[in-house]
Amino acid sequence: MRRVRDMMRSRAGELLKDGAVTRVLGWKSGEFYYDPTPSFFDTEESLDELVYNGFSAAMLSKYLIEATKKEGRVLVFLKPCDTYSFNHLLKEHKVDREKTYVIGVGCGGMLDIEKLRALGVKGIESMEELGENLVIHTLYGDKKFARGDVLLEKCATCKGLEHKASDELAVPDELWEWETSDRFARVSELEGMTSGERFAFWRGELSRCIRCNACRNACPVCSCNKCVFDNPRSGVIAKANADTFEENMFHIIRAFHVAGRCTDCGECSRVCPQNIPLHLLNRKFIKDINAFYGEYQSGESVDGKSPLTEFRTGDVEPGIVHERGGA
Amino acid sequence: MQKIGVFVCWCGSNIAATVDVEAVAQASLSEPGVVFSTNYQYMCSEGGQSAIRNAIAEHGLTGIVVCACSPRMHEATFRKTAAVAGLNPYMVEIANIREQCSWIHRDKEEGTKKAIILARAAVAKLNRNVPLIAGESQVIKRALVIGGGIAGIQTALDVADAGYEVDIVEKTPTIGGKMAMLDKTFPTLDCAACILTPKMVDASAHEKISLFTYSEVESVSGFVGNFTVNIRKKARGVNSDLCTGCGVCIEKCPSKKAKSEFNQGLCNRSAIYIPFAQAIPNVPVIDRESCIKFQTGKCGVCEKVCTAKAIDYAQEDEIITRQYGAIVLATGFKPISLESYDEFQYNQCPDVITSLEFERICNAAGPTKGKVLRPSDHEPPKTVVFVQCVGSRATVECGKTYCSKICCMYTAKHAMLLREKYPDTEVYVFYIDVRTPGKSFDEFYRRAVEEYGVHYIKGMVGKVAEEDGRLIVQGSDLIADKQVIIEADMVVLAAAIEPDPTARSLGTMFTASMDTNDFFTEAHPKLRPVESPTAGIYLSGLCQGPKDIPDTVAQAGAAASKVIGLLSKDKLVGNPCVAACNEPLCNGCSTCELVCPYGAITYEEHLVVDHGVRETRRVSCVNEAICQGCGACTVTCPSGAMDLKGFTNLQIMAEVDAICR
Amino acid sequence: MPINEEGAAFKPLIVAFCCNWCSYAGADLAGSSRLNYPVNVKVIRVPCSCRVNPLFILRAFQRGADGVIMCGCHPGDCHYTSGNYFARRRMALLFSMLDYLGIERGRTRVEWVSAAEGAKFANTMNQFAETISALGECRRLEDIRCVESEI
Amino acid sequence: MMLKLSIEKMGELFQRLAEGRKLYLPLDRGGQVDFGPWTPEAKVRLDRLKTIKSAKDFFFPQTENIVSFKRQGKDISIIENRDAEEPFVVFGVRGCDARSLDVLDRVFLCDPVDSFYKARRENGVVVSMACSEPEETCFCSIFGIDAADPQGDVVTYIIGDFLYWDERTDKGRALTETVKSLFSDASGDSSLVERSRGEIRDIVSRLPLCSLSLEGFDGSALKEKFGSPLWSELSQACVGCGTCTYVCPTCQCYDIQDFDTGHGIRRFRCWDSCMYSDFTLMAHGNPRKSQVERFRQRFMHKLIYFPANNDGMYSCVGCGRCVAKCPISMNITKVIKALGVEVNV
Repeated sequence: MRRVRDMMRSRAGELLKDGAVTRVLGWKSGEFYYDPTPSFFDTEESLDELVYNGFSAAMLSKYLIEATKKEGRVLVFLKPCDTYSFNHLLKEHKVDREKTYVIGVGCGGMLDIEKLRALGVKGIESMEELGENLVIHTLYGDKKFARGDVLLEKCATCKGLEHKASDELAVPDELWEWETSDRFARVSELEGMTSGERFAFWRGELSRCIRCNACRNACPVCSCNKCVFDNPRSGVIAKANADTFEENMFHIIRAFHVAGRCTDCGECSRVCPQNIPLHLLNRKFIKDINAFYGEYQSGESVDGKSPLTEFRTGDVEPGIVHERGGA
Repeated sequence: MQKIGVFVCWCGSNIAATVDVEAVAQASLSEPGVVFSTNYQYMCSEGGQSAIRNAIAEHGLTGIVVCACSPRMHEATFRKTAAVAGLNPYMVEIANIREQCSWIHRDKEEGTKKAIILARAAVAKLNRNVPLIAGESQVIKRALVIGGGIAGIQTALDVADAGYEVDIVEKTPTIGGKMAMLDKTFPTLDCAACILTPKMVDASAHEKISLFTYSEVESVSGFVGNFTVNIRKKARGVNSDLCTGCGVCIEKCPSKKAKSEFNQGLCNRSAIYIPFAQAIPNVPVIDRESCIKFQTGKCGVCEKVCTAKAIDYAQEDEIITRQYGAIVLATGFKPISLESYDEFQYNQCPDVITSLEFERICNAAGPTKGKVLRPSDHEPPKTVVFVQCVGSRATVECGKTYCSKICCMYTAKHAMLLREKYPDTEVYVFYIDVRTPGKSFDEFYRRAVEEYGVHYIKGMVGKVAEEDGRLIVQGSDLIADKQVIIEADMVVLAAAIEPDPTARSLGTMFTASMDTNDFFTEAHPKLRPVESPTAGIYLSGLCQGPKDIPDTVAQAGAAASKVIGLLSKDKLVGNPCVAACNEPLCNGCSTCELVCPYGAITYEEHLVVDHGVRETRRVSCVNEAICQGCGACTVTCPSGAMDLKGFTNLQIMAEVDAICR
Repeated sequence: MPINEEGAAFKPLIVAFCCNWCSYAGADLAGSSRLNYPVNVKVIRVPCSCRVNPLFILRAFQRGADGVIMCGCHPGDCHYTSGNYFARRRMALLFSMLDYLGIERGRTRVEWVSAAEGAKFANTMNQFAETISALGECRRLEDIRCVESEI
Repeated sequence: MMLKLSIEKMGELFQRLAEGRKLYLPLDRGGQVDFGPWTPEAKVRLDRLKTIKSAKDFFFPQTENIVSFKRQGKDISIIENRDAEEPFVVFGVRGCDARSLDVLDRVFLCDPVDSFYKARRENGVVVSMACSEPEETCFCSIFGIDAADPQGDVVTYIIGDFLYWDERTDKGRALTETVKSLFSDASGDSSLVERSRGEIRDIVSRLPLCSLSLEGFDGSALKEKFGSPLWSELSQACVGCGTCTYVCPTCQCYDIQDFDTGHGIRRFRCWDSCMYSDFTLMAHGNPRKSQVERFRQRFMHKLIYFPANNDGMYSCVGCGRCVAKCPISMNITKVIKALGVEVNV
């Protein structure tokens, strides 16, 4: 990852210098190793603070909506999964491709600080990423983890390391690759439960929701100028956290609004302060779409219709839900 | 706040017997906004209507709820009543307490409860209603017909006869289409040219009809009543105004190696040509691919021999912009390519031909002057095998799933003509079924079998092979349950027909939807068979589905009558219950456009001012003249920017709330 | 038949969204044919099944509906040519999602009812009401603010 | 008087505390730890330093009914349906959260007094707990909070196998009376407790964020800080969610809305976030039209406006929840560093 960072810094410097781009969108180092912040860099000197490590998970694609409204061209660093969201934004005319310069950056899997905390890590002073290991120095002693054990959910079930959009790549040969698991496995598991068990599961998860809107605001697909749930005139404004229907409504409709559009970037779950596995809602839609209408992954390309804006005369009937196994 | 009046109808005893109408009227008085309620024996009668009018005036009502029969029955009636009393007609809601209440529930108490809830829902909705005003648009009194075959010609003639201007755009150098290529027509066996060419002449001579041959539609904009179309007039290389049609250029042209499209490639034509003798207009076209002048720069014979000085090598394509109120698609068909049908040896054996080629061979003006001769050696065939359903009703990938409809009849015609002209020729027909649903069709087919002794074999041909100059046809006879092998001299394949390939791009241009086979779809398969779902676009002839000449002419006339109906109006009054975009909420994401069946949605860069934030951005715009108000866009819109007037999100949710209360 | 606390037979509240051109007309025909179906089935008229927003369906459950059914023209017969095809995809996904969230799958249904199918409309509503009666009150999507109080 | 109890008997203590009142304490909810009502089955997680949300919820709930309206025919009746009068105990409140109540008191108990908050404040007893293992995100010490000796009606320590219980206020003493029989006297262990405090303070002193200086953050710097060009850079990554405000123990903004239940109208108040685009929505929109302005507002309020109006009390207690939870890792400590004195860099 350090090698990728060096490539990023040097290319960004060159492109800024020769005027090919006016701004660079990357990650800036934070207080701790694990908290880089998305940031714009407009001088070569400022690039010293450009970081790229196992905690550069925050996706940059969505920032391009505002960034490309301004003058000049933006250099953006996109991890493979971020390129899906980039394509989706292009498809919906949210981002001006002409004003972007995309460097696809190699990814060694992003790490989950919450998983580390759950494993008892506290008082972090510094970290080192050493190949497939992560060493953490804390106030309460050093700890070592295998990278594969502390990957973000979205990375453990990675869709693949191919960039779906880029002007050039910064992918060194020696990047750590990892074994991924089936991204639909957990969805299948839930499908195998009884209706009552599923209800209990989701009630448990969704009742933790604090309606902070982080999932929505981080989502590259939820890019409405004004969300229906924020609009007093929509008739469904939902600010209250009534620990009952509201969260169901919000999350079902949010998932439905991004159905067929969701790039499965996993940001919703990553940013959820309550660790609600929101991606399982979106993946359910993706899984159903694949089963009902043929394989489709939003963001793989800019062209073509999405499953909910097209149809076939022989499509499955909604009654298919009743024909499925289980209860 | 609305001032609502609720009017409960007894419908004689139809409602009053199972619903306590007085109770419904009383209960609705406590609903928000309701200031008046009453009940009456027959609300739709003059007495009832005048009661409504009086109440509107007396109580200053802003909206009315009529609790009566289905809105499908009398919504229009009560809207008119309201309008007469000065109320906007869309401030009327109907609570269906007859079909959906009194007629299905026997218990009066239950029925009354339900009627009260239905009234409540209607009031809840009405509280969210706003007056709607239907838009008007001008109608340009000219029609465009795309395609100059029999369908296009007939539609154009009918529209022109009604007094409206019509333009025909035809991509080939002449009008006439496929019918001009036919020899005789079933079931009457009259000569195709004899019945078609007078119509072609009529069309060209009609003062209201302008022909644009060798022309194609380039682009279109606008909407019903007001389309703007760019037509590309391809360069003929001949000045139509000067050409006298003498034909000397054609005669003298030294390049005579191009295949004649009109004769299905069975003979050659010159580089400067007219497709056939009766072509209209009788103005030649230079085929630049085979013209020596265009290919090498030398020659120029035609220019030299033309006394009218009509040859113009420098002529360029010309774009003509015209406006139309209505557009008729009459793009026709073509036989499918038989390239992937190796079993019939179509590409390999010259004596395996298509039915359309056979038409040309039979035709007195055709390549053989009407003598039926084998293409390979110009000998008359002694045994001819016809194969039906080649590519029709297919289960294999390369074929068409539908029945091409005309093949059974023309094959019977071919067989009959052959036996008549050459009684010693043996004629076999392989068929899956013989389909003869048409006036005098079955009689015609039976004559072929019974009087002309054509051998009909139920079964398909598995293979055709050439052996010593003869064609060995292997097929199955399903009735005899055996394999048959026929040594034939000629095999005629009834190739399936498919929409002309240019239809696809036109369909996209006009947002005229197509089915999976690229036939244009109708606005309604039963009730609106000659209209496209896109308003102002009509369908004529084979582009909508396989049909024979009488059906085509009938549909052409039907399309013409729809066009005339439209053009006879000075203004179009729209349906005000259409989609509308709330620009500050719109994301410009395009999903609404993708689901609109009518192409009513476009995108424009607008300055959007939202609470003091000014931004110029891409937003969705609904053309109210095109929108039909289905609401598909409203649900696909994630931000709720798109809403449907008359059935807004808030109105429907108010109904839901009222029902579930 | 399930009995509620007051000892009265449970009568499920069913909201039916019907398209104006086919299903609403089918419901009218059921009426003119004097075919019975439960009184607690309430129809909301929409121009086309593609006008039915998932928000409406969730709202109905929020406000105490026990079952929601959407009826439209048969596929291929849509007045607007393709509206019901879009609706079919939306509802297939939405209903599957509700099932996934543990909402009893019997509570949602789509039925294509033509204007000629009055009997089918009535039968469908009778069957649906039976299914919902067996499931009992819908508790899993209700909003306690709406259901458990007098206010 | 210091009391102690074997931690094995904590269950009995909770049982006793929950008699006749609600007992809220950190519970495991699907792997996440948040304050929740105690039940015999509840999985108590006193080991977790930070709950996701703070103890603020019990004094200023996320959603709270204010009044209801019911319409019958054309008549409207107004119905009071407040539920702020129930007695409760919050157990396991850390020093930062305990201090946050002082901040909220400043807002809600000044004139005009918020009667809902006041009732909850009067009915609630805070049992705080010293932090044994502070985390790198903690910076309470810069606000003068002692993680080793938190405020509260009762202060507790877990040292070894014992829970030490130290009543501090009348409310605390009254609560102690109801559970006293479970405890034994621990006056003799005061040196043990003091040593534990020393250990905690030692760790706190080594925490990276505890060296931050608040110098320059006061009312006199209002114009200078407000006009700083750094705000746009700091806010550029902000996604405008409400995570920081909703996990914050001192954020106190709320909205009042009406909800039509179908039977009537419920007027409720619910938390709102100054980070939201629809915050303080008026006829002409949100007065702060851009995310820069919203972002600036939040931190100016915490670090400048609030202390300027409240005798120097900052409306941040350094709990570090926002540091841990911000989706893009932008937080108040980065703001303090950027806008504060050199020593922070």
